[in-house]
Amino acid sequence: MKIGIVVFPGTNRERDMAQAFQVASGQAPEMLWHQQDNVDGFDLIVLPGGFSFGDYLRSGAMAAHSPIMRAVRQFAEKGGYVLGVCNGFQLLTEAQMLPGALLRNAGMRFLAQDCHLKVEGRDSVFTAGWKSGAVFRAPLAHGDGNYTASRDVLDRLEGEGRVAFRYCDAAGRVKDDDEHINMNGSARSIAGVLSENRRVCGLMPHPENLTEEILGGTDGLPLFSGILEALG
Amino acid sequence: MKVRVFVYLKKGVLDPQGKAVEHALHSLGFNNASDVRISRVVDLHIKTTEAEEAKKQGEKMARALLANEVIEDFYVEVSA
Amino acid sequence: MKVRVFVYLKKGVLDPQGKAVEHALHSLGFNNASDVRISRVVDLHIKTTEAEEAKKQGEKMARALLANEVIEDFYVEVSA
Amino acid sequence: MTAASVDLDLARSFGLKDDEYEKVLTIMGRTPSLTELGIFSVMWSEHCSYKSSRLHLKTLPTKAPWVIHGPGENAGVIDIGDGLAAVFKMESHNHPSFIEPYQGAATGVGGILRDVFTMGARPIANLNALRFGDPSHKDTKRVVDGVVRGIGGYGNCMGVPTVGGEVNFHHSYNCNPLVNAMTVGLARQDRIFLSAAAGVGNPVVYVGSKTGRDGIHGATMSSAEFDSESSSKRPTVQVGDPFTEKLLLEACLELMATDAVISIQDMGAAGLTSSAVEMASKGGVGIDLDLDHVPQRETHMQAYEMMLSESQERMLMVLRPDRTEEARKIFEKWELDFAIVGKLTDSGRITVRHKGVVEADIPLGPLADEAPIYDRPTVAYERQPPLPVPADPCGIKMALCRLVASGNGASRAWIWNQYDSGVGGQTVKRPGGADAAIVRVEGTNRGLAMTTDCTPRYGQADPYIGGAQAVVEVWRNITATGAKPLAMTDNLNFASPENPRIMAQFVEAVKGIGDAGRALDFPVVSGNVSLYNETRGDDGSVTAIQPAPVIGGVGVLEDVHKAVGLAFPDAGEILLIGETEGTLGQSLWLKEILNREEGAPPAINFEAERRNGDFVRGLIQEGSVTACHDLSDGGLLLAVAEMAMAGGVGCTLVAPPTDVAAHAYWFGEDQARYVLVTTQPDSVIKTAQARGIPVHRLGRIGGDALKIGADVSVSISHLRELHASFFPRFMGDMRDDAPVVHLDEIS
Ligand SMILES: Nc1ncnc2c1ncn2[C@@H]1O[C@H](COP(=O)(O)OP(=O)(O)O)[C@@H](O)[C@H]1O
Ligand SMILES: [Mg+2]
Repeated sequence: MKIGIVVFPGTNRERDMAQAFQVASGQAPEMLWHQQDNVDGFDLIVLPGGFSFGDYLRSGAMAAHSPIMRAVRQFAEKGGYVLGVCNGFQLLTEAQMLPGALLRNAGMRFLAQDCHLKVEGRDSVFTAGWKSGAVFRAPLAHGDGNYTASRDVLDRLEGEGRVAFRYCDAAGRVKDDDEHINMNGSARSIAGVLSENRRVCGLMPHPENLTEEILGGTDGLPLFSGILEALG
Repeated sequence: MKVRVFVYLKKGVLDPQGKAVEHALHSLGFNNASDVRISRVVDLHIKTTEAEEAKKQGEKMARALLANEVIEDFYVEVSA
Repeated sequence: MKVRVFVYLKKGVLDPQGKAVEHALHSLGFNNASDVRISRVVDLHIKTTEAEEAKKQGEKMARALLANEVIEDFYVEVSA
Repeated sequence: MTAASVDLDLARSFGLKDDEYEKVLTIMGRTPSLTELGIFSVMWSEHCSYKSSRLHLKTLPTKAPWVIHGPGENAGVIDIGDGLAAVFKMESHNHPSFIEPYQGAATGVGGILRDVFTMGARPIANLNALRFGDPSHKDTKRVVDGVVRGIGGYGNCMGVPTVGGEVNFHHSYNCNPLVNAMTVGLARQDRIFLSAAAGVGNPVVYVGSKTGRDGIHGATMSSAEFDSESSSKRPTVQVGDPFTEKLLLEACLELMATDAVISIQDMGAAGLTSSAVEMASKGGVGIDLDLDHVPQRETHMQAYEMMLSESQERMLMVLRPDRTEEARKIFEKWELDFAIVGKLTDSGRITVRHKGVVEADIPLGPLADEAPIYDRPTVAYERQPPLPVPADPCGIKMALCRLVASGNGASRAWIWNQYDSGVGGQTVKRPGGADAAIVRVEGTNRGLAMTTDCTPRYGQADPYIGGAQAVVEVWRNITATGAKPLAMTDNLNFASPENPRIMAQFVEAVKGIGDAGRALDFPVVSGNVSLYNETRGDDGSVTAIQPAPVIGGVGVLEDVHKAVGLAFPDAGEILLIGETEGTLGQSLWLKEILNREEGAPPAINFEAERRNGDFVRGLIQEGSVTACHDLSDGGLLLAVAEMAMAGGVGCTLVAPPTDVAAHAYWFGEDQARYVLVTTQPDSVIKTAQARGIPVHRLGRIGGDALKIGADVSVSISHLRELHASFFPRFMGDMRDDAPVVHLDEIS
């Protein structure tokens, strides 16, 4: 399986992402520079975390116009798999490959602490590593993670089982207006969403940083093992 | 020409910054302030002498990059 | 009254955002754009019918919270 | 800018003393130009010349078999095995952080990162040591907010995890906070880059951001005390651009993987001047600069302005002439400015041209050799006598609750929850997890342990102890994780050296650091001095800060899996290592409970430190310890409470011995002590006794409360609530409807 990780100026979690896939598969993904305009031959394209173009203007806004994004869009239109984490998620919304947008955290501070996520998405390789309804821990590291979309879009996402992950507490309880659970204030506690064909997924937290016991746990590993198993 | 692009959140989109600023203003004793909204202004020069042209260019830039039309609206002002 | 506070970087102060946006505009083909500066606008309501009073309040708020006068300047506009 | 005429008055306004200006005239043999005067004034500023501290810094121990480069380079370099090196240093950005806390702290982080990656190292961790004014002072909240956002804003964007640090509040920092930032980087030992220029004729290359009029005279500002006019110095504030720095980091590392770079130096304080002068002087060559080629952000910049600008995110390099095009391509790929701005010469001079005019022409030898150096007078420092144990006004339980809820004892989670501590994917112990942070060395089984420490209360009472204690606490923090402490960096924050009492503080503190370093084989490999940390009031009175000789340390674990944290596991026996006398002088208990800062601080015994520390590290390495915490601020009971809160599990402690007052036993701050948890208490005690190490059974883990015999019981959840409440409440993040925990409610 061929995995490409896109590096934009300012991307900073590409090594974390590569390490997580390496732990899960024993195989290192390939790094792709943003000026590249072709992603043929890959099975999965990953847009990792960081501050592409400094996150100036809006998070992910400038990266959404990098040459490689045209290729990634075509790749997705042809049914390719795309995962965006944190800045990658912001970028996928800016590129309108996923619905909605990510606003400033409700508390106006950068959030760098662990959250819990409930796995809700159905029929997707990105949630295949967990049982539906499973709860896992993941680190947050963002200033703009407050998911928003129109009511129609939110209803549709929910109706179609396209909310991949939702913020919850350790016991799996979801409470939209509890700042200790839904820390960034996201609409309906949404932490990750799927595209219509379920092959593009964006999420704010960082499962890639919890894939080894020595680093604090392996809660994030099912994301990677699930993808690898599903895509062979 | 000088072009100024105002980019502001659409009506109905929650403005977390505005909310936080309003809260802070109240705690500073400015209790008569309300409806705080925060927007972005991008000022730039466009190499043309035609106001019409400058405005059109500004709008193009806004659509392409400066505004995220999912959540934001914009308008463009031109001056010499 | 409606009060609008413009907050912008003082002349000479580095504007990393403006710099990055200018760069991005160029790579999108807008080569005739230059001198990009990004500023903030705070819109709010002040419960008073006196324009003078509203402006004074707006300036107070800017000084207390909305602008960082070490690196930023501001001005206030009032409308009904 | 109008051409000011150069004379003594102007020299004074540039911060030069009269006799220093005399020296300039002698060296030049004529009246210097404005640009030349600017160059002298910044090179001879306290910040660049270390004129008050140099004599004393020379006495510090700097050598050990594992030291590759000691002080004198951009950062210290030590051997950590496997052909790898740790590169680290600490630096202050105190004055700018009061004027503009966000940008002051952010550019401080940017500066120390450049010091480390200039040497060819990829930064793998940031730490920060912060001192703020009293929480009740009007500026404190503003400064805390801005500094924390600034540190996070820069480090998070760079993708360098912020893994540790320390925070204190004290009124002496009301208008002069301390922001000390430390970066640790990783490099291959055979790929370390230095700043000494070489090769007459070789091109001098400028890379990074463009030059603007930022921070002109920042180096002299950071050496000048604050007064009520400091607001007039405001235009010198620099704005950081972490995005550009990230590009600069990647571009430099990419270039350094080729063999194009002969030498490289970041442009920090005093910008182009100090980088050009230092590279050339160290290499014993001359340097010609042509400012027409310097990338400029603003129009009509003068030579003087370009030479003194402190615009951030810039570097100066000497390249092999045949590799400049290759280098240019790399910087173009990263969309950074790249310009050949001069060449090396054999003139022994720095020559600066602008628009065809020679704006400066100074002999480098005298500029460096005749830099002023002062042996400033000191007075005998009056030490405080030991404090007789004061009466206990409130009992053990109340005191514990008040300490965990106090600004200096509270959880710092509110701060570190704004710092990305996991980016990079190597963080093994995050803030709050252990006495030192642990970061795995990518691609190996090794780990680096790192921490910063200082207890200014001690240094105020006895500067020698202040210096020595900071070192031993850092050494203990590293030891308590199981790592072997290797070397330290220091950041010496003091008030005006022109005051003999302050100078005495400085000299004594340096002695203390030196003695501790020698006793523990813990050399100083880099450091920074920040003087004139004082505030002049409107009435002319001067408030000096409590001296803060902050120490940062790095240690190594050959097997990172052996590292232990401080959280209580679910079960185990708790042991205390070290001697307890019950010293309450200058303790946190005395400050927070009685609001007194009196008496002699705890004595330091290097031999006991070493013996107890080596013993504890050995136990951790052999796997018989499941948690460990060194004792410092707040003493034994606060340490145990921290372990219990971190683990979310209680314990029952045995009653204290009867020959010490209970509050002195629980809250005294005697040094060289550790609390550890073990599943094999009998064998640990036996070995300890055989080696003459003081060891005591302290109690047992279990339950959901911290209990002392049958007398004291406080639930862990209550302690956690108190511990967590200070910062959110102080900083106003708590929701209006959040339950406010009142101390009076404690029954
Ligand atoms: N400014 C800071 N930034 C990041 N972490 C911090 C900061 N201040 C304190 N910490 C972390 O909080 C924990 C407790 O700090 P402190 O009480 O100073 O430790 P110690 O008891 O070892 O002196 C440590 O893990 C430390 O690294
Ligand atoms: Mg400490």
